[in-house]
Amino acid sequence: MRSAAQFCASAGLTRFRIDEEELAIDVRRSPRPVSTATAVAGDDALGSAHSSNGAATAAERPSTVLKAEFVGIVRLSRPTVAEGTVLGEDRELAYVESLGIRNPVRSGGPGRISAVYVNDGEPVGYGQPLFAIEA
Amino acid sequence: MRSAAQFCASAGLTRFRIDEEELAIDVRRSPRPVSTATAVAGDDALGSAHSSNGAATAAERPSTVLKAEFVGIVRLSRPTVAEGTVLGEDRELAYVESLGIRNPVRSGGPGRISAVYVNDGEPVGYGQPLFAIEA
Amino acid sequence: MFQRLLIANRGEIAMRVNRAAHELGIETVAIYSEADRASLHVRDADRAFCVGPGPVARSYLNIPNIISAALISGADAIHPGYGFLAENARFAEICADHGLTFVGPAPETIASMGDKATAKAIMAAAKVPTTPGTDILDSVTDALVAANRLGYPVMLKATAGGGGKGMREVRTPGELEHAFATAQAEAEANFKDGRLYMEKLIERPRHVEVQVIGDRFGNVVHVGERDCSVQKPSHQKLVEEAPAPRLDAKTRARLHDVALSAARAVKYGSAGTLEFLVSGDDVYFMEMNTRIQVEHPVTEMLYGVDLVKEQIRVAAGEKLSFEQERLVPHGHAIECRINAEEASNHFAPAAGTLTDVALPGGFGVRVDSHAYAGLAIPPFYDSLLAKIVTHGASRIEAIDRMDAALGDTWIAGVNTTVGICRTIMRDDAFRHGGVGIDFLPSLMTAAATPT
Amino acid sequence: MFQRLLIANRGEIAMRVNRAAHELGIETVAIYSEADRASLHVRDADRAFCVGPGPVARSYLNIPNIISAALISGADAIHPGYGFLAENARFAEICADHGLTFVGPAPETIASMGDKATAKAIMAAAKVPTTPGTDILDSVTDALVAANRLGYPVMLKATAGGGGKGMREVRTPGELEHAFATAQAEAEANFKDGRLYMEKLIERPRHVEVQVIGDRFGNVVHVGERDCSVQKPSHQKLVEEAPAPRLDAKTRARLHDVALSAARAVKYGSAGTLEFLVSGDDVYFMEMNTRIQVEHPVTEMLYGVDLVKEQIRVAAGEKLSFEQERLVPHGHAIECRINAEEASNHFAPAAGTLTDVALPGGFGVRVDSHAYAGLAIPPFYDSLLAKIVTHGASRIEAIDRMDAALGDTWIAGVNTTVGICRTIMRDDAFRHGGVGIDFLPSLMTAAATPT
Repeated sequence: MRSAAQFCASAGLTRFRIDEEELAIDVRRSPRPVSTATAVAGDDALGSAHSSNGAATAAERPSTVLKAEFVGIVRLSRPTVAEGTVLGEDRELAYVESLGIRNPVRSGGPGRISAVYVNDGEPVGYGQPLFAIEA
Repeated sequence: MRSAAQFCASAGLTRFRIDEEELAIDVRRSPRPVSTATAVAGDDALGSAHSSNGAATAAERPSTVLKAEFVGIVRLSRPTVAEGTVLGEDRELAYVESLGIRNPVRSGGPGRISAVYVNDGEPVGYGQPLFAIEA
Repeated sequence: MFQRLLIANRGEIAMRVNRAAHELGIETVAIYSEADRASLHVRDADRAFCVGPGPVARSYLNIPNIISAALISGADAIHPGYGFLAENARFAEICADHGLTFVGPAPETIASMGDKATAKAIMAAAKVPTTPGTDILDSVTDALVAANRLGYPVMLKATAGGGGKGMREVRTPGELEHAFATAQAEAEANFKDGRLYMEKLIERPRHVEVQVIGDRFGNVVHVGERDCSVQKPSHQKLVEEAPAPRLDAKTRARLHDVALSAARAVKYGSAGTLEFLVSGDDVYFMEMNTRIQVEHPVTEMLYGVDLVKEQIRVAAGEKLSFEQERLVPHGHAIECRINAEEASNHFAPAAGTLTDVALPGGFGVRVDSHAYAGLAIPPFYDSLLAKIVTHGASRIEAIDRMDAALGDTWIAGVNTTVGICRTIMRDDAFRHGGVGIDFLPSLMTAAATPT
Repeated sequence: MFQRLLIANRGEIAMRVNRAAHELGIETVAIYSEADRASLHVRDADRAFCVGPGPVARSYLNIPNIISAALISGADAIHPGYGFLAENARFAEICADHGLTFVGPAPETIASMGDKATAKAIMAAAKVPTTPGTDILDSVTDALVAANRLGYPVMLKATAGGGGKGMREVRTPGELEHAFATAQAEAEANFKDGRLYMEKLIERPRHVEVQVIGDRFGNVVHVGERDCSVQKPSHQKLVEEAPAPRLDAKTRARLHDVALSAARAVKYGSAGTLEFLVSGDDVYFMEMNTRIQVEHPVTEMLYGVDLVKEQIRVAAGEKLSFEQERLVPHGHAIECRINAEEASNHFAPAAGTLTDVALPGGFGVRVDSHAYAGLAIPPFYDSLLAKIVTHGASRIEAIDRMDAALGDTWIAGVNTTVGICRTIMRDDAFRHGGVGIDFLPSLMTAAATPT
């Protein structure tokens, strides 16, 4: 269990959950995973499996990265946001279509879109960054 | 050729010579190779092929390491020197017996024996440290 | 043939399947957990999707994300490897529901073979010898009656079990009540199914299994047996070899025949393995694994056939490419599992980062591995790092080749089973051949006892 | 059998010999230069001696230190590998003078085969077909007369030559004078022997060689041929395969027969190779290599025999362990040489440190390599990093397996030949089979030309 936690920390994960066998443990490095100030350089698993990530420098900025929670096709919601779009309140930015189900991606509150990482209709994997929002 | 020199420098070698084909180049990092202030941790190729060497720290001490120039059996010359032995002048400390030939190992001048790395009758490889002498 | 195959697994078996697919001209789609981002199986594939965080329940068992990855990447088939979803009948059905070919047998076959009691009943009907035993036991009282009938020692087993979980050896009536309660609790916790049955305990048997492969036209062949008697105290295999040493020709032929009958009885149309306990001339069916197994390379080296390629071919609706008569074993093959484990500490999994990796190559040596220098071993998965397989003209040559190859295996950063495997290769009883499943536990006990 | 073997080489071939020795229960002694301190061949051996600094003349060619290392470590034999001292007759004699068995043929055989003119004369006497040519040429005038007799184009060659040095192609009388002078100077510089001879140039031939092995009792067998026509513009081999594709049965049989006659003519008592040029039905003896060759694994995979183990056995005075009739090829085998080279820049050697290494494994794949992540490649030695060999039931299966295996080969830190080898595996002419030695140079020219 401790090795799991160490691995999680060293891998830079913000949250993981083990619910196998007799254990059911949920570890988080921040109480609100969606709005955690985690910077992710992009889903670069294929292209640069060995590259060190740039989390240290980017983590200074108070920006939240919204990531895909499902594997599917991302569809940007209308009106489409872009870099610089200011949101007055929580709204749906996109949804991830997975096995015919629309899984909404919401801003979680007001803010300014500082990055859009995906294009409409793009396939996305779990944890893939979709948007960055500055509070 | 440059790559050879770079390799040589990165490997911490004090001297190397290329005399193949049309080239005959002899590179030295010090004019007197025998008395070069080179510290060597021991012939550890078998035990710790991956260990980084401690040359940087040990190189500060003004000590000369006499190394085997031949593969053979080292024979300590009489009177046998030990750590602390003070030499008034150049003398033979040992010889390396190789294919029946005695290859003398001389102190190269006066000094104090600061280390004896080998035992009498021990097989030694090329470049294996035999004695350290402080001026 | 398939156009694009999603490989629903990780590590060496994902790489093994990826290679077979590429040789067949099939594009590959890997899946990976966040913990496996830097894994070689991700690099080797044409495309890869992260399907969840490290823990298996959320990634490699995450059926919706896996199916979605297959659909959005245009895959037409899914290979489950071994473990994870490989023997999950429901997953096989879901694949079919989404128009994806599951590379494995029919869901019903997986389901019936996955339930040990059902499997045993089917095999008994096909005249495959099974261990004397019972149906599901309703109570401890039932169990006591059954044990008296079978004669002690007996074994309590979980009907949904596997990997030694929910299993208890019972040597006297006095032990039965406690064993029943703990086995039931363990089965409930592990499989959400506390049902138990009982079998006569075959003492110090050998574990011998037979590889079969069939197509969807009713053709089925056996590809000989493997001896997997060298098992850890947890009953996990550590060393496997083929042919089984010191097995008389009649017993060997009987095993092959029985396995073929069994495979035909279930109209088996994929690669699979029938596991038997062998005690003297007696053979007892244990279970059928409806997947490719960890130790399949032993058979591949012995027979010179590519089982994974063939498994994909038959899943794609092709006929078996070889007939029984053309399958001829040559020499001897041995596999050692190199696990990130501390052998001297009950094979406890070892965590860490591989700092130095050099695996053996050369004549008669095959390596299947996802290890490389720099790999951080996630704590979520099984501890297999590499399979080293050697082939020799004789069994002793294969053993000596393995011993030499293990001597040229350099893995730093974690403890591994290289040392214990080397000890086994040099052990007189092992070299003599024909050891039982008690061999390795005894060896470990002897090693732990100061002399 | 020997008690202790000194291996007078480095890298993958030192590891190959080390493994064979260990399988035979022989202790091993490695030698290494200061530049190779961290090499795997040093780790794998039971004991190791540094014999000099990086440059070969002072380490791997340092005969006194090598012999001394053998004597002080109690070795009773020396295996020279390939290159370095492997075909140095004087070294073989010195070994004998010190009571050390040289694992190779008799010094006289090495000497006579090492001198191309002598070798050719011996072969001609044994009725082995040789390229029409001349004795040593005393002058340009001699050369002009000879070229007129043989007919252009012709090839000037250094009698002490090898590796393409001291060789010049001459297509017209006008080119001859300059070619003679430069070839002579090159031969003088490289071999301290400027003597030249001339041969008729066989245009676009295939390079096909035959593996032989004999013992000291006069038994000698051939182990089939290898096609090594895929050569760099420098005439260094890059891809080798067996059997030679699209070679008619009669020519193949003739090659085998001729090789056996040649080996018998020199009472050959070790592993060796006879190289031929093949042009249509014509075969011409080129030279005999009196050592194990880089590409020997191709033959080992095809025939399932361990040539290095057998070479050690016969050197120890044992009889050949197999007869000609028992040597049966199975399927097809291909080797790709993975060199630290920049293919697009005339295969210039690439220096650097390997930062990431993952070599392919799996079914039908053999790897011989001393590469590991962290290895700094010394600039003093040849650029071979790994040999990847695949076996398949058919030639196309072996090629597809190689293509897939190369796709799973990850080497970072230096440029390698993985890419060009993959291009070759996918080339139509190569896949068709039977290309000549002009194949790769043409392919490189085509690739360098913008379309």
